[in-house]
Amino acid sequence: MSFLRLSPEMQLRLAPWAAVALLLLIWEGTVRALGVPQYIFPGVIDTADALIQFHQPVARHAWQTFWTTVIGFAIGVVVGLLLGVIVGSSKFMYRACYPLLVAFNAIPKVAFVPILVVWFGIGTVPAIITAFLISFFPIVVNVATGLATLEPEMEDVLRVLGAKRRDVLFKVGLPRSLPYFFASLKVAITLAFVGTVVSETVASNQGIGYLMMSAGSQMRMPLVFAGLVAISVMAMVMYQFFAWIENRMTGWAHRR
Amino acid sequence: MSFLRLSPEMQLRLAPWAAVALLLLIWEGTVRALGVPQYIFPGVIDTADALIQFHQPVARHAWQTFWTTVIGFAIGVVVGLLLGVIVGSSKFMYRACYPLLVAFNAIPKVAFVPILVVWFGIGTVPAIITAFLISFFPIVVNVATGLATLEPEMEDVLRVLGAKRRDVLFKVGLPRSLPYFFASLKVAITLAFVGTVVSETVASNQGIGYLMMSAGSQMRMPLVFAGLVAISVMAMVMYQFFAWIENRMTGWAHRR
Amino acid sequence: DTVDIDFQLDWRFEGPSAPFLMSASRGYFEDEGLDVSIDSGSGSAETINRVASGAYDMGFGDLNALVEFLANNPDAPSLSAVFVVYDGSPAAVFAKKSSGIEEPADLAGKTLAAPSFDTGRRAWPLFARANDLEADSVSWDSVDPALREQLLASDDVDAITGFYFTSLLNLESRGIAEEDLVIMPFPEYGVELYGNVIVARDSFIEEHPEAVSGFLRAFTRGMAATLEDPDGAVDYVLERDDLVERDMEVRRLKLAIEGSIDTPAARENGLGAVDMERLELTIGQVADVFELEDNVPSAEDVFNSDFLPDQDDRMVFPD
Amino acid sequence: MTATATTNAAPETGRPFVAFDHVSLAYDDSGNAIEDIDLTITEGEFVAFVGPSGCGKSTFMKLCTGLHQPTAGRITVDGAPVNGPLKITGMAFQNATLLPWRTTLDNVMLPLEIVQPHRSRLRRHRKDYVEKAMGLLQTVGLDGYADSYPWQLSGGMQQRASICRALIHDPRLLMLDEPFGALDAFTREELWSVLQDLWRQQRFTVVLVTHDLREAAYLADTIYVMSKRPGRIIEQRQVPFPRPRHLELTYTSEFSDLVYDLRARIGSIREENTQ
Amino acid sequence: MTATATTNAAPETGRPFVAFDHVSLAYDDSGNAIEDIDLTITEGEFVAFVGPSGCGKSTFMKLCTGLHQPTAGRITVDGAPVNGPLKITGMAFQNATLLPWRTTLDNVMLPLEIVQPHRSRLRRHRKDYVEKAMGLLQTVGLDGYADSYPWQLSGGMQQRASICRALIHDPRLLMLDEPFGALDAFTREELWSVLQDLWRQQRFTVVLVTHDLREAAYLADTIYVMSKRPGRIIEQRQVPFPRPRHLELTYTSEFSDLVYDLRARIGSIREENTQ
Ligand SMILES: Nc1ncnc2c1ncn2[C@@H]1O[C@H](COP(=O)(O)OP(=O)(O)OP(=O)(O)O)[C@@H](O)[C@H]1O
Ligand SMILES: Nc1ncnc2c1ncn2[C@@H]1O[C@H](COP(=O)(O)OP(=O)(O)OP(=O)(O)O)[C@@H](O)[C@H]1O
Ligand SMILES: Cc1ncc(C[n+]2csc(CCO)c2C)c(N)n1
Ligand SMILES: [Mg+2]
Ligand SMILES: [Mg+2]
Repeated sequence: MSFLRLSPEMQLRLAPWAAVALLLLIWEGTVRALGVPQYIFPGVIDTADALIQFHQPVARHAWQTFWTTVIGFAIGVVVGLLLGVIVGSSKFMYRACYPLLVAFNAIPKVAFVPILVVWFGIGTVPAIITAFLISFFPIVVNVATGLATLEPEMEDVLRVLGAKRRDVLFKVGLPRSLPYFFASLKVAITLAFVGTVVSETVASNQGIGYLMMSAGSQMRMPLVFAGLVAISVMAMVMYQFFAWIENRMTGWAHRR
Repeated sequence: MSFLRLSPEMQLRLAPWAAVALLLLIWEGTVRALGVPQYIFPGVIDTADALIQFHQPVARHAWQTFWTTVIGFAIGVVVGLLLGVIVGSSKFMYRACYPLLVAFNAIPKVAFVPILVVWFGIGTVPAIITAFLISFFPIVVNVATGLATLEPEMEDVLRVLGAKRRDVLFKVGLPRSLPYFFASLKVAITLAFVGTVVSETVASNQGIGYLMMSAGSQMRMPLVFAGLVAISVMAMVMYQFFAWIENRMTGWAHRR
Repeated sequence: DTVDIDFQLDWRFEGPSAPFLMSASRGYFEDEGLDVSIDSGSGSAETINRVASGAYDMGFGDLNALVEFLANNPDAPSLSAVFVVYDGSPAAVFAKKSSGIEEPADLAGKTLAAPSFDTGRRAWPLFARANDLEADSVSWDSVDPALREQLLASDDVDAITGFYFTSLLNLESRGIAEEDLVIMPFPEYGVELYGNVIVARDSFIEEHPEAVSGFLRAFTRGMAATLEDPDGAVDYVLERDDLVERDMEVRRLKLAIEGSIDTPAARENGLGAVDMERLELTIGQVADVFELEDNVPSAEDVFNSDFLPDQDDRMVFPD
Repeated sequence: MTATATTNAAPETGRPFVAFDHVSLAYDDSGNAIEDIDLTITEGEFVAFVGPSGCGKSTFMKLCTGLHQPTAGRITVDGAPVNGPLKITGMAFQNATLLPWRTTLDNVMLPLEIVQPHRSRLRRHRKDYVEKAMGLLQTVGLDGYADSYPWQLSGGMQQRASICRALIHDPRLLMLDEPFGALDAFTREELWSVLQDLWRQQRFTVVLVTHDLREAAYLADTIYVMSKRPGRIIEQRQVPFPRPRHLELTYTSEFSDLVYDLRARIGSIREENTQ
Repeated sequence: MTATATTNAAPETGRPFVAFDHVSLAYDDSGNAIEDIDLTITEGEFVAFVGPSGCGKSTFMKLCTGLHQPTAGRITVDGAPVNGPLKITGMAFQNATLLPWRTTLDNVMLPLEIVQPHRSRLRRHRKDYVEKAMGLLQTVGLDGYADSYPWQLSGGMQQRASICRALIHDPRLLMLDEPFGALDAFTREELWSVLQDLWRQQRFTVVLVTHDLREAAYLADTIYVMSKRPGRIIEQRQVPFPRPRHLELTYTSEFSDLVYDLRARIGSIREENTQ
């Protein structure tokens, strides 16, 4: 109740924390109310216990997962942008590539991990590649859509100056698509984490994926959930980082 | 070469087929050139062999996966739209919900399947739920971005008539976001397939996920790849279906 | 000059991987002029693929999967088993006493849960045949390895198959005590399959035969020390993975030793050796139930005993 | 002059409809966009706003319709304070802002999907409404473009469609922000007559922003002149010509005098300001 | 009349710069938007186009700059056939189309990032260019809004910024599509002078679309009158007034006569058409 008495600005600032608090409350509440046993779905307190007790290994594995993800994601962004530009700029490429991209992305990327292991051994490289493979598609889709739906009037502003396709792309196409590019980053970063973790569960000696698998095979669900929480927290950190950049770069589009 | 001599219209029509053919060529070529063994990465011909030999079970399992995916995806679309509207319409909800949504989606959904199996038993229901859980987020993100970046001028057209928020949403907000909504469907449908298949690999006695797991345990990689091809084909079919709807509904945005 | 060996375990760093990790940590491999790097694995069958494909030089994997691989891929780069670790298959059937199941015959008409790649499930026809049961008199639920114990605990299925030392511990952590369970280990119920073995790629064997011998000598030392002091051996597991629970891994290791390593046959012939007759027999059984048609390998194709340490050195079991 | 003024019935008979009470608005910390606006528009009055570019005319329109809230002062429309968008307005925006996913006809019919009582009647009486919309489109010369999309129309055609959209639902308060700016002289004068006729029939209240003093003088009962930013009302001028007015009026010397007078007045204010 | 015409140097000295050779364009199967346009604009000439709304003036502009390709006929600019957008044009579009992610200043400076030689020089000489842009903004009264975003500007302010963007890179061909449509009379007349001065200094070729006959008469050497859709050139009128022209000119009877004449001519064509 006292939350409602705060200034709207303060409310906005506290919003994410309040939401997290609420979620934790609901989580613990449900678990208790339904009497879900710890080895199926541990509550907040059990998970927090595990997190505190194992904070050192969890932090170490999280760090590994974090960097793996960031690298895979970075490659995904670059490739996604490139493919998005290719697919979005030419009707022919749009028709040719889109079905294939959809087909490729409907395949669970876990299926590729064993193949990657053969070529790169277990560990960081397959995880990076998996994170990349899983995360580039949303970026392609939004960049391509942004470019394909660019208003011809805006393009004309540059074309009338004799601008080359590249100029049109960089001065109008991409800036115009920026809000949706950032939107796709939000999806892509979550997928990159999923990719890394999945790869780590199949082929790694470290990382949160390994931790979860290791804890899982010992039936230590609170520790598994501690791993999940670690992923979530890292994803939120990345989100805040992108939100910050987005805020600076696409303020013009969010002008309410 | 003779492809280039076709009319541009014909080229566009043939584009996806040409691309698929090219991909198959590259696939088989690479496998042969590098001498990749069949038990790691079978070539096109091995896969086609398996597909032909086992077309009946593959078709049966594919059908199961298809319907499971479609249902989970449909729920994902509805929930994604709703959440997108909620997140995109209010700055407070945007701030409160977004980090949580990102956090939730960074968690590999496989982790939830065992819990779902405990509650709903083995089979279709966990797969539907997994498909839903994995697929709604891209829709949320794009709908929310569409609504949050709606030009106030467009909104004013309705607000000046005394329109309620709902009217503004249905008459301007959603139509305006439609191209990106369709973009997100392309990502969402691929994820829905991944969700179903992953859930089926964890706990199911049918579906492509089961087939792949079963074939994998017998070291029959061509059959595993036949399963992957089946998923891809289904995803492409769904894509064509959406592309058709999209074409009818968002022609105004793709006017080049 | 040392020889580098990339070694693939069957699974996570758990109690049963203690002898490998101990040999590495204590420098037994170094003493043999080897630089061994040990990676965790994702299944004892997957190990075969990874060694065959060249991602690893040697590994710890399932002998029956090796047979299947050799039969299915006659043209692939070959690999051989060089040392038997699990003389008996760790596969077992678990049921709750409360379900009224007491012996294999009671399983008829029941539902069992196991991953489709589970050794117990794949070798089920052998178990059934040995116990006068129709193989297809049971139905199966295909589930993730970690899920089957849950389904048994919540009575969603009547029984499960799984590795003895894994499923028992998993069931215990779900509050089901050993005495509430009916456990039918495959070796005790007439299934003579071997379990996990050390495998090496043939091209590696050709290039570095002395390295393979060295590896097995060092491993035997490690195994001897492990059998001597299982509690201490688990230290080396904790060294690699500080997340594992000590007590649980000690128990797991002891169960593995008890059930699959320290068997009468192993005590008699020494650790690591294979009985060619039994191997021939089980290859036939595997070919039968796995429906391998052509190219079924001979016992010599599967097991290469050239690198076993001297038998005296392999008589490591404490009294 | 006073004699003719009495035949100009509107301002006298109307009751106060729009009232600005010392209203200011600042968009941001760059200072007031409009300042201390204090005026009353009676019901059925036709007022015109003129003023230099950027003086706050569009801002005034947005305040009037409740799209923005003033930072100081109070606005009442039809007796009630304005807290949010009104439901009785039709507005043609300065840039046409037609919805690109709707055809011209559907754009024109948009208000019918929102405003009561048309909203509830639209389903059943669709044909009548389409007829009405087509009629409006015809008066502005857009029959034949009903099924075109906005981007297939020229600038002036878009503007005309936007005027139709403002009129379709018989609003009680019609806000026109430079509705004829992109039209040639002839089309423009034709639409003057159309607008005057409609107004005389229905007697809604009209607020017209224009840069064309002749337009203001020809159409309005009252002309308000705004100063440069921050926009204030610096002149309020009653237009004495009787209704109905005809295009010949614009060639009379009284008309030219009024226009010239206004022009001079604005010019002199400019001079003062720039000094 | 002929005496004054000789002092109007531009058309006589220039060589053909823009040539339309029986050009038509059909956007779709709804028929030609413009039809059989056949004209020559000489280098340094200032031409104005007038015509009813929707007649194809903007279409003409797009053909001229190479944004569209004609469906019939041939266009040459500066001797070369137009196959795609030209690199020598500055254009102010009918709706300002400023890029919303750029401030006013950055919008104005956009052509410098594209067009040579400015493009290569921009990095090193940024300060000079910013000064130039600020100078232009000042002449149109937008100093003080350099760092504002387009949506913070009024309609007329956006239009003025768009004019600056068309001028910044000293184009050889300046296309202005109703550049002063959203401006009040005074600002508009001020900008007439600014434009005329610039033109007299740099002698670029100007194509101006306008609805204001006075504007056309005051600024142009040649006025083309277009018919209703499908747009054809139905009248070409030389404007005889000597340069520089001053605002007083607009009060002379010759000027009024020309405007009146044009008006009557257009009116009569309309009559014919509607019959
Ligand atoms: N959204 C906004 N944010 C900040 N400032 C604004 C905004 N809209 C308008 N302004 C400023 O308010 C002032 C008045 O703008 P307004 O649009 O009302 O002018 P106007 O009289 O309609 O001009 P014009 O005749 O050119 O359309 C201008 O100085 C403009 O820069
Ligand atoms: N992209 C387009 N697709 C189809 N038709 C178009 C398109 N653009 C313009 N037209 C049509 O071409 C004709 C001429 O349009 P244009 O924009 O050139 O007119 P204009 O003379 O500039 O009119 P205005 O003075 O109203 O701006 C119009 O009938 C219009 O409907
Ligand atoms: C792909 C695959 N995944 C898991 C297992 C199960 N498993 C293998 S070894 C072991 C115990 C480790 O000491 C367990 C639980 C398997 N067989 N194959
Ligand atoms: Mg305005
Ligand atoms: Mg135009």
